Amino acid sequence: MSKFDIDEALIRKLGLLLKETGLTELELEKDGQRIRVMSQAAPATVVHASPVMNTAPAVAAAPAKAEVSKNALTSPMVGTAYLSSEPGGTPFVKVGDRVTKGQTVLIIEAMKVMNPISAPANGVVKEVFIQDAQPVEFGEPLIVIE
Amino acid sequence: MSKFDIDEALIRKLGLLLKETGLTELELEKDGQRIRVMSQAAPATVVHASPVMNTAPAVAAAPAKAEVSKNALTSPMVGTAYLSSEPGGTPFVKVGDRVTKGQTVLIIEAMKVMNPISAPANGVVKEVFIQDAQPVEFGEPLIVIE
Amino acid sequence: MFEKVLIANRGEIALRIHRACREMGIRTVAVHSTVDADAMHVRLADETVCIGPAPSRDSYLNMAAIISAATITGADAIHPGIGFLSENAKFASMVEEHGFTFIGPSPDHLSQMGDKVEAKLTAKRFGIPCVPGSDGAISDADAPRIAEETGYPVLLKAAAGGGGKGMKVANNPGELMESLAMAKAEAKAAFGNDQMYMEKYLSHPRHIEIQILADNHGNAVHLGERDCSLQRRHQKVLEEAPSPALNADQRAEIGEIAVKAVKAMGYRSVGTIEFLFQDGKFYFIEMNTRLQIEHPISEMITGIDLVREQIRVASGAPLGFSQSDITFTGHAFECRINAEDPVTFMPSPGLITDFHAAGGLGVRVDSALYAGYKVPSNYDSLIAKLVVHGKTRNEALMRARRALEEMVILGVKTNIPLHQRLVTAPDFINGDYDIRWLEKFVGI
Amino acid sequence: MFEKVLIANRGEIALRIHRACREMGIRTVAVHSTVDADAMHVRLADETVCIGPAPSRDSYLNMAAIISAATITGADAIHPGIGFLSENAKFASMVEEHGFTFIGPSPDHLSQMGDKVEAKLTAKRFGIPCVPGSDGAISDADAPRIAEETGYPVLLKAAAGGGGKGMKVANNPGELMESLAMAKAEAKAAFGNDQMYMEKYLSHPRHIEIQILADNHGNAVHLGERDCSLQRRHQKVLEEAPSPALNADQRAEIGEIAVKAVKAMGYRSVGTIEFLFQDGKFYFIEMNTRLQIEHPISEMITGIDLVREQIRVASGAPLGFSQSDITFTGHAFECRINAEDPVTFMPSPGLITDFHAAGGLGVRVDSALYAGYKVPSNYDSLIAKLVVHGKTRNEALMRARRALEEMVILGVKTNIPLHQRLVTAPDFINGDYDIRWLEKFVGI
Repeated sequence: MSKFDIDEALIRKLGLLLKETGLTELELEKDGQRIRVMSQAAPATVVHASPVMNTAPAVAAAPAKAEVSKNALTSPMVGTAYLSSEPGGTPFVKVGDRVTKGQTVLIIEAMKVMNPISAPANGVVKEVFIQDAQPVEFGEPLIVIE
Repeated sequence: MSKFDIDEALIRKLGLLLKETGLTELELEKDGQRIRVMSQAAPATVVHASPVMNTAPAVAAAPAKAEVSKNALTSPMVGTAYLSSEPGGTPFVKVGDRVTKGQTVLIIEAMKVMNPISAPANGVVKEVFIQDAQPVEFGEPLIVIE
Repeated sequence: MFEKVLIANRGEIALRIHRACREMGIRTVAVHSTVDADAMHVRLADETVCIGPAPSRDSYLNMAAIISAATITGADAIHPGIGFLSENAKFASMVEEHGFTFIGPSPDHLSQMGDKVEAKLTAKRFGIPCVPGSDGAISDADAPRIAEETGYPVLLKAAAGGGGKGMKVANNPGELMESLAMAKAEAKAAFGNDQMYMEKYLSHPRHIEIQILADNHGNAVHLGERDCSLQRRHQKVLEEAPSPALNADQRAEIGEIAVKAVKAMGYRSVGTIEFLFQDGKFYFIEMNTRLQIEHPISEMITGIDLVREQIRVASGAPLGFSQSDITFTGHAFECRINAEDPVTFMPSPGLITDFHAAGGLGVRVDSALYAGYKVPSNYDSLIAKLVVHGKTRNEALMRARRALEEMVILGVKTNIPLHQRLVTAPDFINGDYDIRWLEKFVGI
Repeated sequence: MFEKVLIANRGEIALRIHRACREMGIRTVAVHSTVDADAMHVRLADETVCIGPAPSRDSYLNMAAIISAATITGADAIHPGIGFLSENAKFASMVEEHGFTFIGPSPDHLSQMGDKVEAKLTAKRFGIPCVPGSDGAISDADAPRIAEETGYPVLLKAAAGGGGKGMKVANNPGELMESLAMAKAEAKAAFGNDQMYMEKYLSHPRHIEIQILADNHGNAVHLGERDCSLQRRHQKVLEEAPSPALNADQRAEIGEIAVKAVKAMGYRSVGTIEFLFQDGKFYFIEMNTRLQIEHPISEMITGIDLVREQIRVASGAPLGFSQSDITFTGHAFECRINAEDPVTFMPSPGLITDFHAAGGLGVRVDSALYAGYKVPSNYDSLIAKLVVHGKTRNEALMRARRALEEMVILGVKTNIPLHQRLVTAPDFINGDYDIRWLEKFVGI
């Protein structure tokens, strides 16, 4: 079994490159060899005063939300989301449905007004993040249409 | 399955490389072997709360002092340093003088007691940092004997 | 008492309200714009709702979003804070129509005092002293008599005026007709209308305001005055209580007038009646029908938690004390710390790399800052209030100096250096300043 | 008044003294060990002198170094702070011999109260109630009579004793002789000496202390009591003022006794007389002839700046107020925040990566911490005092809870979680605790 023969000069060069470019991570791979260097550049290490300690769940939830929201249709307003036009009715859409642009996919009630939310484009419903009659905030991911 | 045979020397070398380059993570892979080292370089990037703003001169002075003190004889006590045994007298030593171990090179007055400070080794006086009758604090560089 | 209060605001005042709720055992709902997701009041609240994007009109001024947030979280009451919707009668009505309590005055009082003309008429009706002058346009023939009644110097103002055009001062009867003619000519040229009106000219007034607090049961008290004369472009910078220009008799007299008016109006909640004060006389400017940024200095000298009381009276509770229970102890200053250049006053939003609040005896910091927080560019630049209290004005002033030395805010520029200059300025030390002093001092 | 004061201490108390000096217009000299070069009080002081290496004996206990530092900086007076040399009569004498003012009592009072036996005799002589008992060793024959005079239950203690050996409680006459015999046997075995003495046994006392303040002109006042019963291994953890166990009459009575004694002794400066308090009676423990860590809670309820007054009287100024000028307003708590594991109580020195002090109305933080500061392992673990004041005990308690939620100290472990448990513990909420309560509560 061959030993690692490390190329110190290369690592030093990568270190300098990181510093120079402000990058925080760099990975190279070639012929079964791989080298990865990281540097926690300043901004990332600024310590956040964290009354966060007391609201850990709220904060922990945030990144997850950010992740799922990438391609999601997000709520344009605060309110209560409904998946069907009446309690217990057939949902406007469900996962797997093909939808056309402009088609109502759910309703958000705000200020006692029902606001239809329509599909921004043709596509297939990949995911529905919310339950019927669930309160939603501004920017909250609702469904994914691809 | 073969056991890990860890290459301690390599790890040590990588550790030093991290320190030197300021990197925080380093990963190498070759022929199915992979090694990754990390270092939370944190302390260097911690932001210092700085009532320092108001005492900027005091703080700025510190590093300079640290610099000169490398080979210096430092004050073992708080007090007033005298370069000669009486006001206006001949200084115990001056730059360029050859001194022998144990020879009095200056006096520090503390609590109305004159404390002779002697040369720790034979050598030549390279520098005298203080003025006659100057107050000195603990650890303050006095003279350099080389 | 309320179980859950929605705080329809941001920044230090949202945190201030959160703290009061917390101490009363009331759960809090923070609503916030997208850029405020990491704000201190959001981090500390029991529940949070994002109500819109960064621009205020789409979030903190978005009435529908705020009402919806109250609905989905099941809040009992909405505290509007300061600014934004706090003096919006329509919002207050909407809040009440949706079955929530608006923590503030009735919508009627909001609109009454929100209209400058009606506010002045109301003030007059309820015995609050106003700037004397003509009640409308004057003729050349009437001018001398009205000026005599008003008292010289008088200010001649174009009815259609603005920006100082068609505005002249007459210091005595000899100057009156010439000044009037000049002002009319200017007004004619500028606005095509030479109608003029007249009011007393105040050359060196102080800004003095009376804090009042009233419940739904006809009880009202005042908490003395605040001197807010240090202003730049109508923005208050450093306030103190009590005013170095008032004595106890003047305080009691104007306080009594304020309380009587508030009772007669049937006003409830906290409020402030603002006056210009010159040569021992008060002249009504306006009434602020909400909490004020500088409320802490009144709290410091009276020991009364104004936000707690505001919430209490909104819940229908009667005031727990009367005027005779209120004693004034010591002296307080508030330094408004803004994220701005201390010389050019240009706003300086950005990442707070370091925040260290002053501490110790008699020092209070109201701030939603923390190291790592990003001051958004979307809202106003007030980032901290440094409030000090001492047994005497001098003690408080010395305390302000040492606290300013301890305060560290890095990453953005702040006006701390301006405050440090102010607390060592001889005129300020002597309490010898009026509303024009600060602009002269900073040379802007 | 002094021009320049040398602060012979470190940490939050050095900062506390610096603040008082600053507000009095007095220049400060910070002396520090090598590891404290970056400490807050050093950063803020007008002048700094490094007096030695990290170990206290070579720096903060190094009398010669401190006197020399005062000499080279030309200080007028030395404030010894708390701990270190603050109760050292030799140091106080030395300070005075070198022509500086010692900001504290006379050396005589320091030695008098520093000697446990003499302190108790002095207390007795000046009418301060002590734990009753035999004045020396007892015989079997005398025991019943002395026990009767002392009042059951009584504690039998080996004269040569320590560590609980040779110590027995007798609850009534029937138990006395048997307990005495057992205690003697134990004492004989443990110390080779069976001499016994007797004192009243207190099964559930509170620790209550009276803050006094006296000048050089025969004036003295008390600032009421502090309840410091929450202790673990004799270390106070959370204090409050006033005590929930005392009424106004008891306060006035013990206060008057303390003031009378202090006047009779000719004592000057601040000081604290510590008592055990049980079943409505006070029993002298000791007198602390210095400032105390928990002094802020007395400041909060009286509005008196104790450090300022201490410096004033040391300069020879007379007290500016008398007992009748002192009024007690509201309630205060102090949470001592230590760098230690909240469960095991193991010290936790290290780098503070984040520090965010609680703020707002009624909250005071005394702390020398800042983000980036390294808590050295050489000194004690107290890193912050969170002090809250409210109009009622309940208001202050609610405030303590919300302030503890806001307090952020990262990088080291702290006992904040313990304080959070304490302020929600039913016994504590009810004020129902004695000096043994906390150790039971934490199970140690």
